[in-house]
Amino acid sequence: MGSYLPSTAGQKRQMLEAVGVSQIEALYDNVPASIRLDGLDLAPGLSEMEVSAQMCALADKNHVFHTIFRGAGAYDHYIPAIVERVCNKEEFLTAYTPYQAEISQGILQSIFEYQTMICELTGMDASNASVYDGASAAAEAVAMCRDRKRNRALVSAAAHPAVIQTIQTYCAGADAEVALIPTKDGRTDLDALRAMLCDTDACVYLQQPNFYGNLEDAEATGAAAHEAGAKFILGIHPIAAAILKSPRECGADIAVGEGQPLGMPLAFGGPYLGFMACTQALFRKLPGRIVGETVDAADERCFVLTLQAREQHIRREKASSNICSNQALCAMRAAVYLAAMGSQGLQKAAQLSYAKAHYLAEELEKIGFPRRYPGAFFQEFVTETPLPAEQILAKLEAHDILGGYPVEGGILWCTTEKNTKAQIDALVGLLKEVCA
Amino acid sequence: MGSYLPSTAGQKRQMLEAVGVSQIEALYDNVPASIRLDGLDLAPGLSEMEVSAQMCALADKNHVFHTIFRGAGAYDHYIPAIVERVCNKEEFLTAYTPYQAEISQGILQSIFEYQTMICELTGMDASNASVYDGASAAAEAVAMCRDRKRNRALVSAAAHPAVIQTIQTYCAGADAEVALIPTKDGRTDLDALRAMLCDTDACVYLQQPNFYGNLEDAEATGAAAHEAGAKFILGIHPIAAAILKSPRECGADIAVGEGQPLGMPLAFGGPYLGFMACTQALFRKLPGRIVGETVDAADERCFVLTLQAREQHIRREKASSNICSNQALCAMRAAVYLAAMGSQGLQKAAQLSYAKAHYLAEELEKIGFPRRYPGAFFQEFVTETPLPAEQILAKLEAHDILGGYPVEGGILWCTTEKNTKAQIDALVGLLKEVCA
Amino acid sequence: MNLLFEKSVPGRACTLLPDCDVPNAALPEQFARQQPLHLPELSETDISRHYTELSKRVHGVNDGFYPLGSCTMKYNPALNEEIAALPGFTGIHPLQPEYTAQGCMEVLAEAERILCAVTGMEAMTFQPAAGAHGEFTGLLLIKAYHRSRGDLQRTKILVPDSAHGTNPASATMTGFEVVNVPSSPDGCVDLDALRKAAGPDTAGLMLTNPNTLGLFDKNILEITRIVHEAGGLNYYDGANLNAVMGVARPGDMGFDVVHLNLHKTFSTPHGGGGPGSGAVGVKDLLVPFLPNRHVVEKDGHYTFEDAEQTIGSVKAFYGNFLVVVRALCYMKMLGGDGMRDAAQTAVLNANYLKKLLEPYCDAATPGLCMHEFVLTMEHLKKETGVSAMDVAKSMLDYGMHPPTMYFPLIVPEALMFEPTETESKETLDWAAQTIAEILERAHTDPESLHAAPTRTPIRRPDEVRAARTPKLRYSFDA
Amino acid sequence: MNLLFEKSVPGRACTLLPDCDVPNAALPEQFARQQPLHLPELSETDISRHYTELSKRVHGVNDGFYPLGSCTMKYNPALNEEIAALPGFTGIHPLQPEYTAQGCMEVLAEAERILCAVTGMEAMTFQPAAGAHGEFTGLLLIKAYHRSRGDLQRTKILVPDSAHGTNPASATMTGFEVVNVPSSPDGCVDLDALRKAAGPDTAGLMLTNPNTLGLFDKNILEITRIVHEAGGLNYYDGANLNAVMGVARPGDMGFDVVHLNLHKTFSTPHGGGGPGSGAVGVKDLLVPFLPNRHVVEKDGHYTFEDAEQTIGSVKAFYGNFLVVVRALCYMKMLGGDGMRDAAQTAVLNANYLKKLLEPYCDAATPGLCMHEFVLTMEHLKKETGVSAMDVAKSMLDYGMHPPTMYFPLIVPEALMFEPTETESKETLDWAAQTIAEILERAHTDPESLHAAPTRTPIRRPDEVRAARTPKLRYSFDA
Repeated sequence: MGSYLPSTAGQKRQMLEAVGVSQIEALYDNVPASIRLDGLDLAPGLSEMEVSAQMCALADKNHVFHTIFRGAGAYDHYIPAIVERVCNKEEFLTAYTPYQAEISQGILQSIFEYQTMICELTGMDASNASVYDGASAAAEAVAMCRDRKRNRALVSAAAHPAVIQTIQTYCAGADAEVALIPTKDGRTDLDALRAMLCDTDACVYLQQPNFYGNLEDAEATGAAAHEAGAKFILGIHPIAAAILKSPRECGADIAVGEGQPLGMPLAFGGPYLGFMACTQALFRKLPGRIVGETVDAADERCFVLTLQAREQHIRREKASSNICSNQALCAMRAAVYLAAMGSQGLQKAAQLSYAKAHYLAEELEKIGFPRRYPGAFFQEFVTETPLPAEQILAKLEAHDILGGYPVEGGILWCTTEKNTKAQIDALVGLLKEVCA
Repeated sequence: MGSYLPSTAGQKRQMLEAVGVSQIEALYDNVPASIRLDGLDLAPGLSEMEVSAQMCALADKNHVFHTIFRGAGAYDHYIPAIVERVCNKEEFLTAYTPYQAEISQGILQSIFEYQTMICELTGMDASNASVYDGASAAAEAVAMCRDRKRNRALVSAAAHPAVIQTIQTYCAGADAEVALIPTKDGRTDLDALRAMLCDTDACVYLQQPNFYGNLEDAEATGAAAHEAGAKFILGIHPIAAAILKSPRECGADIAVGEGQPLGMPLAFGGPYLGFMACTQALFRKLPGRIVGETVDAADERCFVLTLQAREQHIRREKASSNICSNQALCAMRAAVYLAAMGSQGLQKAAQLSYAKAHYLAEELEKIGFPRRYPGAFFQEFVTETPLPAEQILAKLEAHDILGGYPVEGGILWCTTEKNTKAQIDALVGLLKEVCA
Repeated sequence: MNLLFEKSVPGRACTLLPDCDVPNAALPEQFARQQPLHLPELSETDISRHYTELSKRVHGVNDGFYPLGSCTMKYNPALNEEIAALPGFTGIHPLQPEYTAQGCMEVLAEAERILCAVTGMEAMTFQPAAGAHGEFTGLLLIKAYHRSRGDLQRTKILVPDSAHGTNPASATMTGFEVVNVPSSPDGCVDLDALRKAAGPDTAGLMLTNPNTLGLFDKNILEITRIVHEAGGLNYYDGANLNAVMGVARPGDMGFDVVHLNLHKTFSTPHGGGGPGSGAVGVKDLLVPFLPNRHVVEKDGHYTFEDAEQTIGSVKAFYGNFLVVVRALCYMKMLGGDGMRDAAQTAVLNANYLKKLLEPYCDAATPGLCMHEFVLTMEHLKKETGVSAMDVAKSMLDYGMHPPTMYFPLIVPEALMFEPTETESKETLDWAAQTIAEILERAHTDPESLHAAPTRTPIRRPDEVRAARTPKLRYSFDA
Repeated sequence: MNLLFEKSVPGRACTLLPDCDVPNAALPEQFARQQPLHLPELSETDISRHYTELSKRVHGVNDGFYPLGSCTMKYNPALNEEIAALPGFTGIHPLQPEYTAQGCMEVLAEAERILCAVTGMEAMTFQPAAGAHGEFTGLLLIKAYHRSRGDLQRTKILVPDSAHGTNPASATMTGFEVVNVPSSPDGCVDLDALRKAAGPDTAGLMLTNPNTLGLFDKNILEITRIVHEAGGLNYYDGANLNAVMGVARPGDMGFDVVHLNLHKTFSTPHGGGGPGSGAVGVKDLLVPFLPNRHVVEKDGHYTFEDAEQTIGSVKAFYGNFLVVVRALCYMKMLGGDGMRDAAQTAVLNANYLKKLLEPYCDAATPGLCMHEFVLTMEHLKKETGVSAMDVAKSMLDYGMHPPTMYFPLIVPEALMFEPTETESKETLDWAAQTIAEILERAHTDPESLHAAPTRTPIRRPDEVRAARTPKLRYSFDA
């Protein structure tokens, strides 16, 4: 019964008459009779009240954990209230790609501001308007580096598994090769990388911090790649980037990452945000929408979609990417988030996440959960467990805590600025109890 | 630590210098030293993240019942999604009273539309822009009727207790008398009323449906009031009004009511909405803001606050009411609600609420919960209970059902369109079990 | 633009409610409505676009500078709205069992505790829905107090002539007689006049401090002492608390009862004219008379209690609860120091803006001010014919909300500015420059000010016509 | 207007995060950032006003008519947004245990069930984030299918010349060679050309039906048969499904794989360019290759499973989940009949608008259309010098979003209108009249159209300059 149709039966009759057909079905004359439907095998429509009740019941079937110590690609960072408020504005929500610059300055300027912030975060020269998520950003970055001579991508096995899978899938599509760089002690094995690199390698992809939360020697990795004539792609965590060496400082040609921590809710995996930035030398190869500054007929500064000659609607089969719709509203969320945090705030979020992880690691060490890998880490780390991980995690779940993510040989714990000392102490107390 | 201050320390210094004082405390020279505070005995400010967590924890200490069979002045009607969406627009939220008509047409027009809808619902000629709630609306209506000769208000004892209390409080303030019209079988005793009425009575206040959900003989009550030269005020439920005789049809001089059912959440009692409408003869006595149509300097239709000569900022001690801030945003909610429902939708909400109450009453009768009062009722009714009400209600609460409101001699049940047959059947099944 | 009713199309509708799933029941004919009901018939698209269009014909705090004096149009934090929308607050029935609504009750208790600390009061009620409602409640308390002591002769309320119109109106509503107390030339209460007015018939004094000229009355302790010595009580109109919160407390100034505008001082949005919250705080002596359903804590459990000699209800239930939720968010953010900071910055902003404007026009009072100040266009009008109204209307063309016009009544051609603390120096600089330009234009091109505004959705409305031939609703017959 | 960076004031900040409550830990120097980080320093007021101002420089569906061809700018229901904001959806970690996320998984399963019924497909994946992403995924499936059969010679994808640019680009990304198939004069696929192109090297055909001229290809069954007989698979670009949902199914037309734009056909908002959802449906033969983490129901319990020969991941996790939530709301509202109604009304609206406009200009194809139609300004341009661009830009001055310009490429000076079903007759009448006036003005005052728009926040931008001297970020040095 639900409907968003303004037309009344009477108006439809008037319109049919104006069109010159007697009934609405006649508009479908071109549809072969053999495939015209009698109706769909679906329940009848419902009223808004019923749909609301059904959908709320579905939401209620999920459990929202009170406390979260799990990251592994999706992070429970604090989302300032202003982010939701701004991005809920219907003007932003219900517009499409800003093709008509004259009535789209709001979106164009917000993307230009986003691009600037991503450049600042990464230290790069140019950013696009966003791609689907961090994993597809990594895959698109690999595609940017390939040419006829260099067709293989070397990807750190310590990157997020979904990122690796996505790069593999994209490369398989393009009949390009992917080789995994093995890990050693939870980090990319630099010696192995150096041994693998050859002159048909297009790029090296490294994630910093890596999937296990460990900090990599990104500069050395980049240097190795460049020595072999390959490009260096660095995948980063955008909040960690506030205090970690920037991709620029690490020598990256392309920086990519998952923008979810910048104000996007966990939302069962999406919508998230893929950000991509690169050096001046590469910007014409960036896929997706890009906003540029120009002036209007009155010589006032304004913004437009630009460099469209790269894109599919112009180049068609010669385009290097097919992306058009992206994650514009998520990019706006990120921009509002970064504007609200400012440099100090973002550094604080990073520093708090870091300090809390180190406090947790220390406390866990004391009760028999030693760290599995040595060396520096950021907000995530793997510990061994005195009992099977599943058993431990189930106990935590019963106390409304989503514990770390079970990985081979242990648990991958994560903290953000949201995890208070009280929460951490409670977690440790509970674990102690479980394992006693 | 929290702050919404844009000024930086450096800017404050510049401004102090411009003002010509050396430190900010010097601006308070007029404040006697003896009462200047050293500081407040309060916890230090918090970050947004901490406040958010604390406030969410408070919200979590409340229980949101899955199913509600309680009304008694606050009704769980369905709120269309468009209501929240529209009324959350920051332009509406962050503006104040539309004193400057040139930049306030949005609010002025929306109030004009609201006034029109209230006139339609009540059948009256004029409505104000809202007052605080249904109870204060009733009290203000009584004040409209009083003059030197007629100083007593007769109020049905079957009205909502809070309405009666509020009328009493307002009248006590004005040194005016209130007399309660006794009830008989859950309805206002018309014979008693006729016997009470005298020529110093200003008005008769009746509620339809009354507190027990029963339908009153409003026309006869109005006729009795008028016969004695008193005004007739009818308090109505705005959704019931879609199918019940309008106040106009009942002969009312003033119609008032609690607008909460028109799109306002239960919200622990507020903000709600008091609506007031009256006949042409009385509109200059209406308290509060009123919006009127006029034209601007270019002869275009526009809207302004009008009839301000009635108001306190002009008349000061001669004003009959002091109201200025009202419930404007709630009035907008009501207008959006009524626009979304339309006449058909509102009648459906009323009819569904009515039918479900009658089904529930019938089913309850079958299991030993007979109705306490005979005759017609709307969406609420009182039943007797085979066990003490508290015992029954506690059992329902354990099943996430908020049962009816305990009143003398039984329970006051309520249904709205949200109560499905399945919910009603489950309730009845549970009660049967409890009382078995 | 068209009205909803003019956009209505017969038969158009949103599909909101399901069909009936229980046996139908027919309303007896004698109760059934015959009168037609004209509500607009619209699709959701229509409604959404209508209000989107309306939203573009409104100026809110989020749209720009809004120095509307006496209204404290400070920024409304996004967090407040997020929290007030939590189902754990919006979904609670006011009459559900107390044990299932402890969070709501704690909100009221916690807000009371903080506001008592801020005002120096003993207890607070949130039942009043707005400032004027709070005044009414406060005066009822004063009345009840005197009555309870058998002191029935106290029939007069003293009100300074600079007071908001609500003060005398509230006094009248409460059955008191209003005695106007003049201001002395410096804008403060004339102490001699006050001494003369105060006496055995004095029920109380209503005072706004800082007053509507933006001045903190330096004789405040003397004022409240005079009234107390006459046996009256002192009522503090908290409309201007934003100037002094954290700096000085009405309780310490000698006030016995105070109302606060949570929607002003405590950052909850004004909503186009409400809902507000006019919380009323009282000292010990008035506690026994508080409105009913006052939250009380016992061993960490909250209950509603009625005061012994309660004045009753001024509305149903417990007040505009969600407004209190927002205010509590704000107070938790700021804490004691933050409130003081906010007040001091509000005062600094007002003084700074006043300083910037003084070269171009006359202030009603010289020297320092509190959180607001009043300019007078009296000379300007004499010289150029340009009125305070013309200046205000010209400001509309620059995307700025004008100050309060023609108030307080004791200042001719008054413009009352309250910039609030959430405005930046940049905004104040811009505003001052803009106003200076307007004032200059008053001399060079007064006509353009008479004709202003020209860039707004409508031009100046004909208010006289509106009042003389009232059209208060859309007519379906026309 | 100024940029956030230009509004930034050193030292200004929002107070969002608490201080550290655990022992501090220092990041080893060798990992520490040295490069400065310029993020704007702003108060919440600044941010709120900035984006409020930006929001007034945007035209969304809620602001008015938006007949952007091929983009299906239908109304976005308020309920969708309310539901997608429920903490029970937004607060769920993608890697939390399945037993704690059954509601999310049921959303995916239920949406899959309904969309399979609508399209005539067997299974559906929601991993792709947009239409183009869906195309890429669909072609990967086709590729995997042929590979799994050892059929390695199939390297070509047939694409009609009226196709969206994404089709050939997607084919290239997937390692295929693109073979363009011309249209016949009636705007449909040239069957002879298709027969010639199809062969043992054909991996598949990508077709949009109705096509970008707004025509349902009457030979659709023959087309898909030709491809099947050549051993290829048929890919349905669902961009235009809104014309036929509930009326005919891609599965019944002979398609093996289809992508849907949930943000177009199923009413989820476009968000200024995303996020979307490019759900991909497949027939049995492609099920073994679906992207990983496909939801499967067993005895009322939902689990994620990887297909045997999965193509892997096209992005992390399960797709733009909250977009699927919105689409499911919409589908539950409409039900089967409602979807058919929506499609039929969309087609009716397009035909009606076309009929109203035909007296004033040339349609690219005569007669009936589906949900969209294309006008050509070729004659107008020859006669008056006024281009499709000029006409489009003139529409901006009337608060109307222009149609898609210069697409499809096979029509010179094309303007492609898609009014959608959520527009009323009143709006269509108004739009037609407005466009008629513009077209008339093209003859009487062509200059005014070249100069348009004039009432928008900016005038026509210099796009050449933007591309020649790219300024892609704000420069802090400037």
